[in-house]
Amino acid sequence: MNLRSAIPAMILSFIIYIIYTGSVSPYDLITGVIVAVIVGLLAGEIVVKDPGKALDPKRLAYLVKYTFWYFFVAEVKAHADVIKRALSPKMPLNPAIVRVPYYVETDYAMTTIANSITNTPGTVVVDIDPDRKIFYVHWIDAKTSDPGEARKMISLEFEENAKKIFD
Amino acid sequence: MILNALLIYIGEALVAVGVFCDLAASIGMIRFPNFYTRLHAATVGTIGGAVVPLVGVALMALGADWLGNYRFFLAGASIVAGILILLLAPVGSHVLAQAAHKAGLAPREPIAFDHLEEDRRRGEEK
Amino acid sequence: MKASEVFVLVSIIVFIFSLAYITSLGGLGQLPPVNVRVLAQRYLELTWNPLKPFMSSSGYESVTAIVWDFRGLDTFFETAVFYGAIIAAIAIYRGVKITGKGKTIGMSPIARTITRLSIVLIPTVAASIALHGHLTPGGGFQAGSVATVVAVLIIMVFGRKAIIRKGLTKSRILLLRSLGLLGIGFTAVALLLAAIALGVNAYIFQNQPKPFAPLGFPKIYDGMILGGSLLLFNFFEFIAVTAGFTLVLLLLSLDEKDVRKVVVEK
Amino acid sequence: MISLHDEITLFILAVFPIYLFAFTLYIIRAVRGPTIPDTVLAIDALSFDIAAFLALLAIIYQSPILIACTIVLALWVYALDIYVSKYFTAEEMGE
Amino acid sequence: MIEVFTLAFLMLVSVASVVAAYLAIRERDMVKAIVFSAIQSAMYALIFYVLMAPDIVLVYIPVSVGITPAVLLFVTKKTERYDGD
Amino acid sequence: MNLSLMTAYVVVISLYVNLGIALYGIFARPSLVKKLLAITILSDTANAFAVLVGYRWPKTGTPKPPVYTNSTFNNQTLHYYVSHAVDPLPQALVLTAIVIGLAVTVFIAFIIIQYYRLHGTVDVRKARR
Repeated sequence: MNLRSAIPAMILSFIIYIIYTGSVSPYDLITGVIVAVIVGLLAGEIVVKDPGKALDPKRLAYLVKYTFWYFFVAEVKAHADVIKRALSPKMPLNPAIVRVPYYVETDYAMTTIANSITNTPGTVVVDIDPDRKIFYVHWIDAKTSDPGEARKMISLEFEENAKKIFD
Repeated sequence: MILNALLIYIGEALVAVGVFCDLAASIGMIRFPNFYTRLHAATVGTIGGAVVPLVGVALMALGADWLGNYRFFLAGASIVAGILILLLAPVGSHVLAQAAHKAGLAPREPIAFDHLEEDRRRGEEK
Repeated sequence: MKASEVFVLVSIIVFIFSLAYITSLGGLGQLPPVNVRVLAQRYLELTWNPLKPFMSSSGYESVTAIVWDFRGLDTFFETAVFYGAIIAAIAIYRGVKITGKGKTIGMSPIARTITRLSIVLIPTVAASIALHGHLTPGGGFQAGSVATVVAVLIIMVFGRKAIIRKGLTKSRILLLRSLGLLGIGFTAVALLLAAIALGVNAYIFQNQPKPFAPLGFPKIYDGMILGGSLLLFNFFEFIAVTAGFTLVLLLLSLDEKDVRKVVVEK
Repeated sequence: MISLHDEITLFILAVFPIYLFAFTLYIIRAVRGPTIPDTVLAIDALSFDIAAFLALLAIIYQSPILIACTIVLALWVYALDIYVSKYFTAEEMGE
Repeated sequence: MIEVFTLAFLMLVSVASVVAAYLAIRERDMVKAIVFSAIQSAMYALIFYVLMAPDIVLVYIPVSVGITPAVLLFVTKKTERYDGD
Repeated sequence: MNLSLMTAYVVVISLYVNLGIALYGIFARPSLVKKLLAITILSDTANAFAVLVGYRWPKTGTPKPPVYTNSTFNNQTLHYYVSHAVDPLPQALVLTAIVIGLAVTVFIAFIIIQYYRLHGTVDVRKARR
């Protein structure tokens, strides 16, 4: 068991435990520490590959900034677009599945990009080719069929942020 | 007291946004023509219609002091539920779409072009 | 529709109508009533009652108190029935080799990454539900069935062989399950053993001190409500239920041709 | 001037019919859904929305401990997605 | 007022559970039937919730929405998908 | 007839209808897996009845789950709790009934798989010959 990689998992587990129980009484703190140590030791190696990266404050700051930007800008725009399409009487649709390449290394960065794409309405990752590093994205309003253009329109900003956070 | 009122008003605004997204998503679910386009409506329903109101409920609960000490449990559990939905829902849509495309479960029309189908055919020819 | 099907349909409809008629004559009474039954009022009164220390249980939650304190023996045998069903299922698969060799296929890399992350999140939530079983809704069964989602996800997303390669073989899960059951049994008789050592009286499945039986599990310590034996029961039941469900799903996910070789040709 | 307590109650009662209408539409899609993925997708969206709705109900009933149910609903419906897609893509479920 | 809306919700949920149960029994495709039975279970869970039984909801949703469909899908995968002729 | 009574009857009637549907599934459908599905619906309906019997609507306020949530204890809070909480006994029984039901379901599932291995079908009409 790698103790260093267990520490970030322990911290995550403890935070989730305290938020879920919603109190900081001695009973919760003691049981929280016990649960966090057990879960961290069991799952640490599976979850965390590089413990130094997970505890880097600069990356966490980027993560917080990205979360705010994502919720207040990207999500709002995408929601407005899809709701307009769903409620307008003519229902303008031009769906297509396009290739969107990505250029990040780690699994977590890739998953962040994919989940960000899927969580914004209007684009859904249908399939992924990890060897050639391509997402196949179902796009509700396909403006282009060129992969480079599509990447610029769909995933460029997510990718830059994911690179800063995880790579 | 003012802080409580502020929290409750913000929470109510978020819940109202969530209700609107929910309604739009359900109408979209009925109106859109095929499975792949309905995926987008379902995304509106999960992010706008579930995560945002859960955060709103957490804020409302923090402001509602007549609920007693267990209101922190309400707030914390709804935040954790929101985080889990935010992580899990996109994966659910992704695996469903992947299975539907791979096994040909749902019709793809109308569709402008389909690069995934092209690449899959090319892979089979090789 | 054939004649037999029509006959079945008609007889079912007659049966349901007669049942509904009996019920409306007073089987269920007026719904919903204003008051609950007297027995239920007794249970509600005694769940948390410092004024009657000899009769009350040690947690806030009435359902957990009934399940593990007032009617603990029933629940113990019920857990034993569940254990028996799993043993019977294993008996069918006797002689089938369960190995972690060979390649796994699994699902897409996105699902893999998120499942890895949820290995931390979900057991934490489940442990919270188990350890607060005497304060908020929850307990051993509930937490165990929540934690099983991790086993299901690993079996489906990474493949069955991955769970074996991580060290959770069939015999180890069965051992964990037996440990949970043993823990429940030990908690049930712990006070009895202590009473024999000290030379006083005690009951089986005793939680709080009773008249003529002065021993009891800790109820409250420094302001923290510990829940006495309820906490221990919930914790061991959590382990037992999780291991039992994991074992069942592991057996169900075996490849059909491996099993067929052993079971049918025998 | 009404108290905050009454205001929250009125607000939740006002959004209640909209939620019921949306749920009805989701259930219609789930029942009609021409293919299996449609049905599963409708259950998915329905359950996540119901999770948010149950949180509101916990406030209006003034029983905060009811909230524990939402997280379970969200978790297991996700598992249903995984089962169905695994069923259609794999030869054996445990691969 | 709360009473009226609670009971309206109960009504919707119980009607939906009847529809889902009927479709689950009539459907020939077992996968569809299992998915419909999952809807029916979710609706029952909501009934339990409104009847103020959070403990039962906590154990019923994993068992009926989660594990029973998993077991039945495993059985369906190993046996036959279609029921009847 | 007041509204709450009417809705309670709607719930009760729908539960009865579900009972009938489940019995039809057990008796009339040929597939063993479908019969197992119907059995689970039947047991769920019976559990729902048990919980429905324990429900109440107090004269003032709304019903509460059977969990004591006050951190202080005196006669007043205890009386409030006893006069508002629903019946915990059916809930405790149903809790164990669900888990036993799952154990039985799993066991029947294993038997169905074994039956298919030996007979090559899960259709009771074909297997009779």
